Amino acid sequence: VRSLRALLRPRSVAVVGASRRPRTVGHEVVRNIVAGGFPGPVHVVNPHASEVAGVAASPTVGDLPGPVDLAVVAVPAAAAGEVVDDCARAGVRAIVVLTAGFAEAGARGRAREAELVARARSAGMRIVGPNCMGIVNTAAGVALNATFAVAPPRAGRIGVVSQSGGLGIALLEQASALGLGLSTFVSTGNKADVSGNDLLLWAEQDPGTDVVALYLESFGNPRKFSRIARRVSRAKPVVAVKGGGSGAGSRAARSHTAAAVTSRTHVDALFRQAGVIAVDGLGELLDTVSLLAHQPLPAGGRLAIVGNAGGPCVLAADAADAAGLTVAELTPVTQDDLRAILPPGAAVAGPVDTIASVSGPAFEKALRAVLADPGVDGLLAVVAPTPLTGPDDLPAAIRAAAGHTGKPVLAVLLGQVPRVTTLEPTDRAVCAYSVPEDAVRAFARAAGHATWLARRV
Amino acid sequence: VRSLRALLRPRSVAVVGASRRPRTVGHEVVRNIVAGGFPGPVHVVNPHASEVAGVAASPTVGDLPGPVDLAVVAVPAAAAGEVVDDCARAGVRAIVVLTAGFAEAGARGRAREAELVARARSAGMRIVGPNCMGIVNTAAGVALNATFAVAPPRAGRIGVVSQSGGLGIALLEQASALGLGLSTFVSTGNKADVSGNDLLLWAEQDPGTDVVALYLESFGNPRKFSRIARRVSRAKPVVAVKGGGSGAGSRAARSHTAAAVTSRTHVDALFRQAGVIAVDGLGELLDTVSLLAHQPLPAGGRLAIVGNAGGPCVLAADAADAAGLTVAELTPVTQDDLRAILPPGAAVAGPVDTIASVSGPAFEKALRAVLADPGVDGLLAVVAPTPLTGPDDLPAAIRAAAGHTGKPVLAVLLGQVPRVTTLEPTDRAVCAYSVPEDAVRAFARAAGHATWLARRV
Amino acid sequence: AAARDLLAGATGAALNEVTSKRLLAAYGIPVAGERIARSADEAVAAASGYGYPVVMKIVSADIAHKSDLGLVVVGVADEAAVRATYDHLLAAAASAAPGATVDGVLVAQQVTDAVAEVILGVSHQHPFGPTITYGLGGVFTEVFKDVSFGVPPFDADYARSMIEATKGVKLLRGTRGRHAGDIDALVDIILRVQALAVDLGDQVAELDINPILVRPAGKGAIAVDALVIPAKP
Amino acid sequence: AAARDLLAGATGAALNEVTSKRLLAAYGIPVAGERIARSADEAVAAASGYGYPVVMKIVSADIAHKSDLGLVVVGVADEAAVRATYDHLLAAAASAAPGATVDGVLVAQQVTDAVAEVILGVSHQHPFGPTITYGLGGVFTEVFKDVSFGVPPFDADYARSMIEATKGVKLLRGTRGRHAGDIDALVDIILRVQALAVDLGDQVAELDINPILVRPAGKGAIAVDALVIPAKP
Ligand SMILES: CC(C)(COP(=O)(O)OP(=O)(O)OC[C@H]1O[C@@H](n2cnc3c(N)ncnc32)[C@H](O)[C@@H]1OP(=O)(O)O)[C@@H](O)C(=O)NCCC(=O)NCCS
Ligand SMILES: CC(C)(COP(=O)(O)OP(=O)(O)OC[C@H]1O[C@@H](n2cnc3c(N)ncnc32)[C@H](O)[C@@H]1OP(=O)(O)O)[C@@H](O)C(=O)NCCC(=O)NCCS
Ligand SMILES: [Ca+2]
Ligand SMILES: [Ca+2]
Repeated sequence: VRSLRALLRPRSVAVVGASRRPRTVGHEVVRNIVAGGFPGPVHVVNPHASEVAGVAASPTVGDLPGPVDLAVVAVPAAAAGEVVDDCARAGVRAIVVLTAGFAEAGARGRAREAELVARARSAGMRIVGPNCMGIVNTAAGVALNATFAVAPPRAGRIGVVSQSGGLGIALLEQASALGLGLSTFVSTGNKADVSGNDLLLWAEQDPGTDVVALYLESFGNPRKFSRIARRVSRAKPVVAVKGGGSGAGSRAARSHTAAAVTSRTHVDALFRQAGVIAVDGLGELLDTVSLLAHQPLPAGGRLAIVGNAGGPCVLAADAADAAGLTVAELTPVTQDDLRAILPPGAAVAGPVDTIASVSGPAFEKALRAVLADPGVDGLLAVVAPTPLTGPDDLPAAIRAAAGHTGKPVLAVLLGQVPRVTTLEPTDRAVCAYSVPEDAVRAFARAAGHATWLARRV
Repeated sequence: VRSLRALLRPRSVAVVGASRRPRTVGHEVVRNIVAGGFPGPVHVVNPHASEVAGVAASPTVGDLPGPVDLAVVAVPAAAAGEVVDDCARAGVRAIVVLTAGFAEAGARGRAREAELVARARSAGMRIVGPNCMGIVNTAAGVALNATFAVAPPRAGRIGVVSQSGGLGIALLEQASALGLGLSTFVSTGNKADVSGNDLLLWAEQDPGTDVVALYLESFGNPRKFSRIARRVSRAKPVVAVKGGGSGAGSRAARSHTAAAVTSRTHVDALFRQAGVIAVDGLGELLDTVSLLAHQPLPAGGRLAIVGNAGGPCVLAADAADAAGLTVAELTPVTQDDLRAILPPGAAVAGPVDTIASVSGPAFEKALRAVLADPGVDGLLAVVAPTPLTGPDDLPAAIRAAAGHTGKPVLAVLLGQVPRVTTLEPTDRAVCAYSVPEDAVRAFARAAGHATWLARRV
Repeated sequence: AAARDLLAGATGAALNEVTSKRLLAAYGIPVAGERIARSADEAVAAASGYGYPVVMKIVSADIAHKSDLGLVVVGVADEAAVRATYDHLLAAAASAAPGATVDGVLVAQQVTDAVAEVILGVSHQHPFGPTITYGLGGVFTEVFKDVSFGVPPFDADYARSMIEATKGVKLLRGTRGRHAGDIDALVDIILRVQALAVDLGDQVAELDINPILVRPAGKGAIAVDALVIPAKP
Repeated sequence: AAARDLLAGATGAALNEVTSKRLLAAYGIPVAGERIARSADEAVAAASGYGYPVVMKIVSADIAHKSDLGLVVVGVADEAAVRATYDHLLAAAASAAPGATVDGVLVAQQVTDAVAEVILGVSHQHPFGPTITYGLGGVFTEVFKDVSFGVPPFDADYARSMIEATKGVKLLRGTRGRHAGDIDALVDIILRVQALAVDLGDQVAELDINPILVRPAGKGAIAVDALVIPAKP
């Protein structure tokens, strides 16, 4: 982990192969590093340019004016080996290789990759990639966006590790679009040196990371992964979407990275053993990671459902049932409280239907009463927008009620455009989903993880 | 069906019980009717007001200046019976009762509801509701939004029928937020008179409706539903999300409408027999209905996947496998074509990975080649935003390729905020999803329906 | 009409196995043959009607645990064996239970090539009316609830989709080392059960055919046991 | 060490049933007892060691289809029955297959209260190393692929979750009219199989225990048949 410091907390960065042409990998990385506000020196290496994207260029790494912790390499594959040697001589401490054309591209590429790693190892440099899309660390004082992604990352508490660059882009873009914040992001590409395991260990000790999102297409050493993931899972939830599970999927995985085929069932077993939360797709990954990043784990699977409209509560209850959760039935005391709080016509037993004419303050009181019920492990508040309440009355009530409990609170705002976002820009925010089933499924994942943790204590 | 004309294509409308107070049901309905641009006369009945929301008010229905096709009733429950009589005397032809407090509220309400229906029937008036949120018809020349929903509906080709008012709101809001257009919307409430069956028959003959979205919590007469739904399904796909399937869900359904409990397995059987496309939640309903409204049905389940990034294609292939689809393997001819079109390093066999450096024109050519392959029933184009192409280069290529085929085309735009939307504001638009699994699942529903149809011919 | 007579003639709460099977037969549902023989000749006649092998067992209300006492013999393979077994069973019964009244020897058709056992049921659930339940026999239905439903009226395609909707359909499809079952025959039986359910309507409160033995493709399927509960008049 | 000797002594491609079960026993996995008796006394000694009832069958390489010839008797209930059956089997073999060499009579422990049959396997798949496969026996594993996996090292909780991860766990949980199975005993066996797999590592190419009979809760579970394929040296 110490050896990853130069990679994830560099004091200076150089982009080698920074092209003068916009819309190229090397050019956009420079722009992102500068636009991201990296506080240390940023250098550029390009033998044919004096300046790239406003940054002064040197012809070789050896010509750079100051010491370089991290070199981001975007030269053609044939030139990469020599660049690594240059870096070694110049005292560079870590390298990210964006260039493709290595192990994923046949025997010749494999040889080239092996050589690359050998050269870096002999100089004590760690390598991320090759065939990757870069790294991000949003930590205060680091502010490094060494990727060629389009969307700027938001700071937050989710650590992302993706073997696929394309999926990395998708995650960065979605997180940014949904307003979810990341702590670190690493596209591991061919994992010639730095692997998912290394990054799990980094996440474990990184105070800025609360939850890890993982996309893997292959395992180098499954037993080692299992051991490490199990340890990290006890400290911080690890959520993984595994690619290449189907025949067709692994055909695809094989052709685009150098991943060995691993059977879905084995991987499922491995994840389950290690306490890794395995999800079925990108949407569920986002839903689950958001929840885990912002809300506490529930003590169990009894989910209370409260809403201002009956039908959506029915759908939430159905989804809870399908996900193996229990829809909390409230104690007689809580039901009495609710009857006193809510307008006549409200249903107070199972899913609580406050009916649409409920006021914001009554909604908040009802949520608090439900959260105080000892039979409730978590709360799902479902809001259908109606003209009877102001647009923020009920969301505000949810935010307020969530501030007074140690139990997780989730919102469904029907009519919300993003699939999941947060009700406020704080670390401990309520996650708001656009449809009940997504919220319920995320809660079920959290409850399942809590059970796994409880068993291990 | 003819008897529903006054309801769904009225020439004049009156709101009875239109309150002067904003943020009340009666008031907001008036505002929506006016804001929606209803072309005929709009009247208001309120004994205490001369004007409501800019519309002149009369003290009773009998005092209205002109003939009224449709009366929307929002008076307190106790007054509703008398209002219905007034309507009958004044020659009103159809009524929507928004008021709650009928069969869903115990024995007394049941009696009140029976009386309401008896009075309307004896005068030959159809009733929607009570305990509903109104009706919409976006057809040119009708432009009626007689609901108290917050979001204005967009015109389109999806007919919505919802037994739950809250779910109706959710659907209206989501459709409007996602830019999906509706033809008609009816909240059936307690279904005292007009039922889901009636509205299926309406949708069948309505030239403006291409697909029906259904939310049911109970069946009056399952056999009749089955017969009608089967007939309608042959002409237009019917997509249903059934509420109250779980124990907890039906507890909720019972308390908020007057729905009889019906067991999930029976309902599943009924839907399957009738060719109704049963989906698992609100999200899947939106995903599926969008696809069916905008794209043709596939001839089978062989889905081709083409993307500019490997990882997301792997996830799409996994999702296809899980949904029982076949990821199309392309013929050698198509593969040769693709090799000629795409940059070196592209994968051309199963899921096609064009790699990120593909140009817009090459992407379009590749999509066209894949669509021309006889082993392909539909196409999923997956786009991860990268700086290497302009933001609209690949979406534009997808739109263009979709214009030259009779096969359905779906897009996944990773980083898109809405879960599903359309790539252009036309009836025959490509639907774009934010994550691969949602798109794949929608395609699987469409393919399943095509199989059902083929068997019946 | 014959079917209605069978129902009308019901004395107890349920029709016995024999009458229940006659009800099924009235709707063309194949049922396993069985006959009580009171002589070796009668036993041979019955057996050659069904085809070999057959099952033979002592009929006696006085003797329990017939299998344990060796009073049930399966796989009786030819005429000579039927005769020998007939004599053997009477002798064995006499020695095992000297005082027992013996009513004869039951000769029953033996299905030796069943690929799977399935069950079909008819029940009534408001508001759906008569409903056909299909599932694989034994633990599949009892423990795993791997069943599917049909609400009449439905067609042959739907009857087939009922079979395909259960996970157990894999057992009927055949795999390495396993024959595929006669799904067509099963579809036909489901449709006949539907006809029975619709025809007799509320007169039949419940019908349970358990099991139906599904033989290899082309060889049919056959109901082995059935129970009919008529509705209270 | 004993286990390694058993493996080293393997002459053919696979260890035979008896040696395979001795390998299991070396890891404390309960195996069903069986012994070849060459006299009625030996048969009685074996049977009373296992507890009644027992299964008895002729041991002869020359006779096929022993069941059909009545040369397998199940449910032999007490000492007298063991003696009678021993004599009967020898006589029956002599009359059914006059020239056959008879090596004795196998006496095997009979589990009469099995709630379910399960199987456990060990295989090697790159890059995962030895992997434990668990599933219910018969069609559940073969046709429905209702199995779960464990990649060592795992703990008792995980072994339990392997059982719970299969749909078939419902059979072990007990329902109306069905006993719950001894899941604790099964967890213990899974852990012992893991120990075996890790301990013998690549020396065992494949191990199949099929079936393990799971008895009611508190009564244990017992391996009835096993097959070990040693790795090629
Ligand atoms: C790395 C890569 C982008 C280079 O692209 P290219 O067009 O072949 O490279 P170029 O020859 O234009 O070189 C890039 C720049 O580096 C410069 N350069 C070349 N060799 C150099 C060297 N040894 N040192 C420094 N700069 C060098 C070039 O002059 C050029 O800059 P310019 O455009 O201003 O002249 C390409 O090889 C590649 O790997 N693409 C795929 C990237 C990818 O998708 N990665 C995985 C994502 S998941
Ligand atoms: C219909 C409902 C909104 C009425 O609300 P209310 O506050 O009890 O009704 P009010 O007494 O304020 O009457 C409403 C208006 O109708 C007027 N009104 C009363 N009786 C009337 C009559 N016979 N004719 C015409 N107008 C009448 C009132 O004067 C009032 O207008 P004002 O506010 O300008 O004075 C209420 O009874 C109800 O059913 N709410 C639930 C609605 C709902 O959620 N439906 C299902 C959605 S899924
Ligand atoms: Ca409602
Ligand atoms: Ca990639």
